Amino acid sequence: MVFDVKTDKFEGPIDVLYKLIVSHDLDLNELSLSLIVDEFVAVVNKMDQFDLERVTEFTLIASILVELKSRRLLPEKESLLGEEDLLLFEERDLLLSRLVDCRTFREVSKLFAKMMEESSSRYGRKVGKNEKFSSALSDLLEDVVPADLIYALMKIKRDRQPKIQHVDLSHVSASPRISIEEAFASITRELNGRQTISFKELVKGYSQPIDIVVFFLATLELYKIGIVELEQFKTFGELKITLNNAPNLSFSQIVASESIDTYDAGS
Amino acid sequence: MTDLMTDENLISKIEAILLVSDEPISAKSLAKSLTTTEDKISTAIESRVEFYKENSFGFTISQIAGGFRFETLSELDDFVVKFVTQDQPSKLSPAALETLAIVAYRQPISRAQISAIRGVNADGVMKLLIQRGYVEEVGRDVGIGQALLFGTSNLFLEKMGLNSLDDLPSLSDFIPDATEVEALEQILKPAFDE
Amino acid sequence: MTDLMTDENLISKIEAILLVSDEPISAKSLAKSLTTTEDKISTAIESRVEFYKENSFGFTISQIAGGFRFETLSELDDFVVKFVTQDQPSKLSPAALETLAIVAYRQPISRAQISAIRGVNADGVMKLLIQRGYVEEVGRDVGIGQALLFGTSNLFLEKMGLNSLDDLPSLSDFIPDATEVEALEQILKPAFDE
Repeated sequence: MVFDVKTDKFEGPIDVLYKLIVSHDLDLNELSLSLIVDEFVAVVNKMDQFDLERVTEFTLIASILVELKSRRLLPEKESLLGEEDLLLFEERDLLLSRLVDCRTFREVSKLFAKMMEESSSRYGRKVGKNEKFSSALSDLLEDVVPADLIYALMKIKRDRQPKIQHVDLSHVSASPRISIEEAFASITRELNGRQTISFKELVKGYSQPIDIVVFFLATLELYKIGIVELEQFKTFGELKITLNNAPNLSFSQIVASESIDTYDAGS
Repeated sequence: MTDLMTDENLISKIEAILLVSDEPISAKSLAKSLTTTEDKISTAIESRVEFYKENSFGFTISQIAGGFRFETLSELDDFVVKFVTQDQPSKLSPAALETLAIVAYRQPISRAQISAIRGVNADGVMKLLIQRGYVEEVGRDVGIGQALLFGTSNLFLEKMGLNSLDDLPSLSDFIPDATEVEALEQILKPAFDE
Repeated sequence: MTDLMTDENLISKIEAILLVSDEPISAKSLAKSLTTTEDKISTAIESRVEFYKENSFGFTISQIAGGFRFETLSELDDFVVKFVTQDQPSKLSPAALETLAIVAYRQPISRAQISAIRGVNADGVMKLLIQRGYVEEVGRDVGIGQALLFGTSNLFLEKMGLNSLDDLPSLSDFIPDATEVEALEQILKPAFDE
């Protein structure tokens, strides 16, 4: 089989695919996918540690091969310019350009290795200033005390810590002041008075995050069933809620007419 | 005569400065220190380098990473090597070199874009390249998410023996030739060719 | 004629060696490396120094601490001082302070290990700390690559008002929480040694 996994450096699935196609004159009709899969399973079994990344790479190549082969085996279609075919064209072009990219940078990297090797034997002067000139420089430790070193270490630790250390669960234990039903009623009431309201205005009287979440879910639900339109002009910008067809409906009417997922916000 | 004197003084000052420098010094920085023009700096160095060569000096002044530095002649490497106390970093893996090549030619580029080209997650390799100092953050994407963008550093140029990024060979020299691309295309679109 | 040729070759080799050596090299050591006699070394250097002088070079080879090294001409001190002090920081940057702290608490340590702890290349700041004499080479790693290892200097102790490294404050003096201390110590252990 063309797939010599042990000697392969395995730099990336696209790379391996490229090698398969080019260096082995891959003929998809001749290629037995089951052999590749067998080999793949054998390699996985031999792994000391289960290497998720490598396994995923194999799976990706195998699936690309399966797709290519199945396309070839399927009977030809009558029309060549169906929407599906155009999609296939596009997909193929993308794959082709990735293969070309991969091959290009692979070649460049060989040159990089050579250039680095060559310039590693160029010896530049790295000696720097002698004592005569270093004494002309200011004393950088003048204001530094040993405690500063500890603070510096603590700063490294802070910087290295993931930003969120533990998930804040306080909002879960807090019980919402209103239910989704009440939020619906509140939104429809507000919108009956005028056509448009901003989300911010809507939740003006509520400070607990859970209440705002309840309002948000209610808003999304109204959007989903087409009662309101939502507009947000930029990320994290103001969310504008506009009534669609001005129905004077209560929540129970809405529930009765449409199937609505209700959220049990209390638990 | 006066001109000659001035030039001689200039080159001797340049020599003194380069001797105490442990990294390449740009013509701009030399010109600023010696209150002259970059052109005069370059001319002075060029003619002195010629003189070193004529008189079989063991070193020269070369241009690398955008600056000038004293360098030993490569013919003398064998004699020099045991006196050099610099760390020789270990060689980069093929994966790291490929990633470095992508960053070099596509900079500024985000981690996600690199991963898309290589087809595998590039985070580990990028971490190594950043630690080595070959790659550094150069800004943030203006789009959604404001991804960090990376580019190559001056140290990269120095390690590659290049004076500037313009000296990188053209990428088009490395693109597979037409017949190869065609062969690829054949395999990818059999269903449509018949 | 042959003699002259040999001498020229000899002095160029000497020049190359002195250019990359960061401490004075004795005539004995040069003679051994270049398989010649100490006399020939001294004669070659003397005549070359004469040549430097005649051609207004900015440097010379002087004898110090029993060895030879390149030095700038003292007439040019003003220019060199101006250059080395320009753009020099007057305070330790946060990056330099972090690096110094890592070296102090985790010595002996290699550049690669420091970079691994900080997540960015540490060569630049290390260069500064070494130049200023706060950090120095203390040996070489026994492992693969034999990386240079660094530690803090006597000057560092002196500037910090410490008698010995044992007087460095212990982490637990500043951080009451034992798990915090442990976490900090964990970070000082680099994730991998290159």
